[in-house]
Amino acid sequence: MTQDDATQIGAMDALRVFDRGEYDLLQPVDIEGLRAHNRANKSKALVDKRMTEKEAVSRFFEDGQYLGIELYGTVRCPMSVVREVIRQIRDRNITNLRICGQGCFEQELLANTGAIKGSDWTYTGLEVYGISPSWRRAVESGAVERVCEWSNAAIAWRFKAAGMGVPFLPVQVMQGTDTLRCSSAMVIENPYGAGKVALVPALIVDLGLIHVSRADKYGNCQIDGISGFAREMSRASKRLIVSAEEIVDTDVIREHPDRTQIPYFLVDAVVEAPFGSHPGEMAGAYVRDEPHIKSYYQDAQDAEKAQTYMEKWIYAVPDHEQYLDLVGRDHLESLRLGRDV
Amino acid sequence: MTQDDATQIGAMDALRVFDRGEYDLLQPVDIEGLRAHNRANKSKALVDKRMTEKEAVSRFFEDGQYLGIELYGTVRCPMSVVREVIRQIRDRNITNLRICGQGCFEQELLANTGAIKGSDWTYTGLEVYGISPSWRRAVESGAVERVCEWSNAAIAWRFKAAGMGVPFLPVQVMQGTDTLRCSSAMVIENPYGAGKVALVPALIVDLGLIHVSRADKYGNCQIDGISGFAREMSRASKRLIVSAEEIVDTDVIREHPDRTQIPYFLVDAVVEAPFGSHPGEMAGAYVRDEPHIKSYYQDAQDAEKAQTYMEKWIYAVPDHEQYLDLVGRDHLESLRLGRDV
Amino acid sequence: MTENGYSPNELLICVASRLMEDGTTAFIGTGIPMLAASLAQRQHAPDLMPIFEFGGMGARLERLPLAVGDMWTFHRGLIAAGICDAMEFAQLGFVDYGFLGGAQIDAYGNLNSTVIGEQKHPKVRLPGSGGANDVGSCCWNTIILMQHSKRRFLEKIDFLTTPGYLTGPGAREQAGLPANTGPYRVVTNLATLDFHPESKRMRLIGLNPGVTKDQVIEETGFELLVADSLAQNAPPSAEELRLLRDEIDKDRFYI
Amino acid sequence: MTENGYSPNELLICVASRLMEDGTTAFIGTGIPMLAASLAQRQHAPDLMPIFEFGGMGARLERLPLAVGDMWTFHRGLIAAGICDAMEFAQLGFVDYGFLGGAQIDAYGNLNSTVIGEQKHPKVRLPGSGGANDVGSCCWNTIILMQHSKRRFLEKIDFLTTPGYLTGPGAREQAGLPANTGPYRVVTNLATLDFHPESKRMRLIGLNPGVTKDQVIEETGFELLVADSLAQNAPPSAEELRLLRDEIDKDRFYI
Repeated sequence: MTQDDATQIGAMDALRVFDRGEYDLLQPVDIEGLRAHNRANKSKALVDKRMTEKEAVSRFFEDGQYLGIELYGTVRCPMSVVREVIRQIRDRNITNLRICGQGCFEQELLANTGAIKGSDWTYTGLEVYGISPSWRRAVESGAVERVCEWSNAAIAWRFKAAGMGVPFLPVQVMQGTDTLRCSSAMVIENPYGAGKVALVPALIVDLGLIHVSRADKYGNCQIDGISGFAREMSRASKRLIVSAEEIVDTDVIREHPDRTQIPYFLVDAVVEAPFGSHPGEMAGAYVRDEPHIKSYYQDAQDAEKAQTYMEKWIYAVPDHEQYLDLVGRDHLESLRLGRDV
Repeated sequence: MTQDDATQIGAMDALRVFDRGEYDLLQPVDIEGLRAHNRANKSKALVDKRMTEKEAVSRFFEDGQYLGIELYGTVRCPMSVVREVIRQIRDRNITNLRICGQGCFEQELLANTGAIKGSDWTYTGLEVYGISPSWRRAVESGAVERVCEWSNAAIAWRFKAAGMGVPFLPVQVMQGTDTLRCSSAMVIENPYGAGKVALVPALIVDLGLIHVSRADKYGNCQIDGISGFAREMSRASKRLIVSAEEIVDTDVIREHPDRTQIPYFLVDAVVEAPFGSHPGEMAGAYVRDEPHIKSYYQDAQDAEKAQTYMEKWIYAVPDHEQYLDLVGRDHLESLRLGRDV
Repeated sequence: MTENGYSPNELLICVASRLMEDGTTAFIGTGIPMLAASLAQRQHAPDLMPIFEFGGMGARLERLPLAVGDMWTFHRGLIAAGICDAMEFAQLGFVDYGFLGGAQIDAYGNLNSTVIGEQKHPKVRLPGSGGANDVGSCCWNTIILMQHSKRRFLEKIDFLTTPGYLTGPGAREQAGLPANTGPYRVVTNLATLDFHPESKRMRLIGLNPGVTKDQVIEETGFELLVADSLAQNAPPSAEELRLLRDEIDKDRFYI
Repeated sequence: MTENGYSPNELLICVASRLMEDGTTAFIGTGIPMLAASLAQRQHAPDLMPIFEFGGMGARLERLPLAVGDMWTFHRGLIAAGICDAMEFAQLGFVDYGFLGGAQIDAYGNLNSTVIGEQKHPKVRLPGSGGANDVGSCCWNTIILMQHSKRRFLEKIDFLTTPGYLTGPGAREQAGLPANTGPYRVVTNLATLDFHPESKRMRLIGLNPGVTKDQVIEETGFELLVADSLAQNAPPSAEELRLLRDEIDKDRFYI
């Protein structure tokens, strides 16, 4: 491409579309709707949003929703809120959810409910332990009726698009593959140069769940360590429940406003959840509970045993406090990081 | 738009273009070229990149370049590097530069050189003091031959596009205005919903200049306070000179990797420049030198007096150390922030 | 200072300040909006959330910023991010109000801050859009602050930098701008104005102390709609003046 | 452990580790690449810069991560950002190497990690692309780690998750992928392979200790090119084994 070619924008009246994923969107891209929703429902006043997992999930979780859960089930994941969601799926007879399949342990537990009917899938597995057994059963049996394929980056950029308030982002990935064919991405001519570029549609989440290091009562959040896709998904969520290891005074936020990753006006509920990521880890706070995770993985090879886990660790436990009791306070303390890390 | 409309991606073979800015790009959008440049020229090894302003500018500044300077001339701006650029414009007889016109005091000084031939303009002014007098003269006289119009956000998103490695970003701004007509943005049909969406082209900078709070010798940078457009422009720069108030040991970076805003592999030169933003301010460190700025503004109403300023504060001063001597060490100390701020 | 004991700028700041609601977000630009926001925080709107385009949000405006990126724009703020963050929050519909100025305005609230004369051969080159086009495109309501004169309130502006209602009802949406956005008020040294809900043309709704309707019409270069009843804008109160002079702009940058 | 005093995984880790160059960036996924990178940092490549897809970059791999987002992926790292940052650096051409695995591979290095059978009616649902498609699309060179068997090295894979050279020379560029990228090496429990510069088909270039050319051909389900001379991969050294067993994977997650 010469400089002349590149600096001339020819008199096109259309941009060619070269390729197009064959799958329909699992969730509509309605940016005007998102703007209107944010205007009507997200207060810019400083409102105390502290509540329990039960109250937050009762208020903001509904049948028919598209869910997003950050990060991975074993790493800074809002597990105490996920467990409450699972209890309410049963108690409220919820049957028709869609979800973004960038997940791990938390998605495995959700698969056991049978309520997931569609997934924008990128990776659902148990990392070192391999394939996610309950998801595998749910998909192979047809219980999950629609599965669209994406890459990890594509899903993150889809959140990013929604969080920027735009209907899509151009990307360099997915072209030429069945991953694109089984998605709703497209490939168009590059309007500002040679070649082609792929577009991925914005992904707006009906209910987002994020676990953070600390938050104030209004929902201003700080995250220690990697931010995963928290920034992007928080901005892409019509409703957002944040759980935090610790609730801090707003002065802590105002002392270092450059560390706020999620500002209060994005947040609908703030749940105080120490060890909220258990059995996963929390950077700067505690390591993952490896025996717990490993034991689940062994159980989950058998559908019935997976349900036994669900019964013991979720359904039979009314709230996070009692979950922590069940895990054992001494055991939890043993997971805390020393000062040297 | 009904859900049915939104989830169906019809069998289009093209996306309509509704509107198109009439101005050619000042800088080509060549993402493949940027990738190739980064591969060939940006080392991923840990290389000591410390050097003086003079050495950095000698090595990486060339005639014909497109420049980008962060943030505003009175706020965290690499003024010591800008002054060296101005000296070398004169010494090396540089005559043909293009620049992104999101600036203030630093751009005003550059306008006095007569070397700026093109500008992607969004705001060039002196804030509370109003219109930028030397820029005004340079544009009204035709010395700046090409001026394209953009909004502040559009320019920032153009950096962001380049910094993401994509040729454009969709945006909600500029539509319906002469700002769009005098740009190279375009308006296309929304491929994932109703309505239209504007596209702004990536803006790749030949040489970027950024001032940061602290950096290690390899170029890992931390910025206190707002990040302006440092993240975006650092990733969009083919060559990047960073100046820092302070050079710190890499252990300081490794202690809090979540505070690194610019990683080392983006950086070509690291210049230690205490009070590097003078006469502008530096968050957490010192306030702006209001009498200095005000006095320049009064002088600059007259082209000759503007040159007198240039002579005294730039051309006659060989380096940043001697500039600081000229400003006066006691005076500089008086600008430092107290502990209470 | 006029014979009334306050300057026209002081009145403009007070009228703008009273439009700022507690618990709302507002894009604040350099100058009068900063003073108005600081005054509002000290009076009726302690939780007015100022958003500055380079990334500072939710600051306590205890000291007057001199630039939209300076350290007082995020002093004791709730988030100090970057320009993209601020502008993307606006695209997401999180910014209630935006304050704008300009060299020229037309009956639909379209603004020129780019150039007098032709863009390619300017008579006067102005500072340019800056964040104005963004604020005017994405905020739910924009409030325009202007000096009121025939030279500035024009039938046709030289350059359309920032969208008002463009050519009238539906034109913003037709151009691709977000729905239900646009100019909300114009505050001048003479009067306050809104936009007629149907025609989207500027309409006089309130007069500053001592100003007559005819004076406003005289200083407006296009046919001005006039509301059936006109409000009378109160002069600055003693407390407003004290705050402005003794606390907010002690160094007299603006007042 | 085999009769040789080391396990096939230990050999695979060592061969992969030796491909990791000092002062380069490499996307590291869960499992063997983590051990190989940790080994490389302790041996010949102290400044190997691991990039983990959820945002950790430049970590000192003193402890073994168990997930691509866990705290050891940014322990004493140079930047701990987010997934978009990591992936955008790859789009910008800053990532030299990427390590990939998969359930199936074809002669052009295309990988399947999505499904055995049809995507809509899977026989076995696999974990999916994850970051694999991104790494395979944007890194300059990908290195594929696989168990070598006829069931995995196929003429036609069930699903093309991650692009290798697609249908052959020029196909990546034609599809819109970045130029001059693609698979660089395949490292298996039997051999090392590259891709012929013209045909872009997989080619045997090195044999693991005790493995014959015929054995590799036998375990490959497509017609395999064979280089004129074949390298012999060295077995793990005593020091490599000591580091792996006593320091890197003390808890025996992988070896």
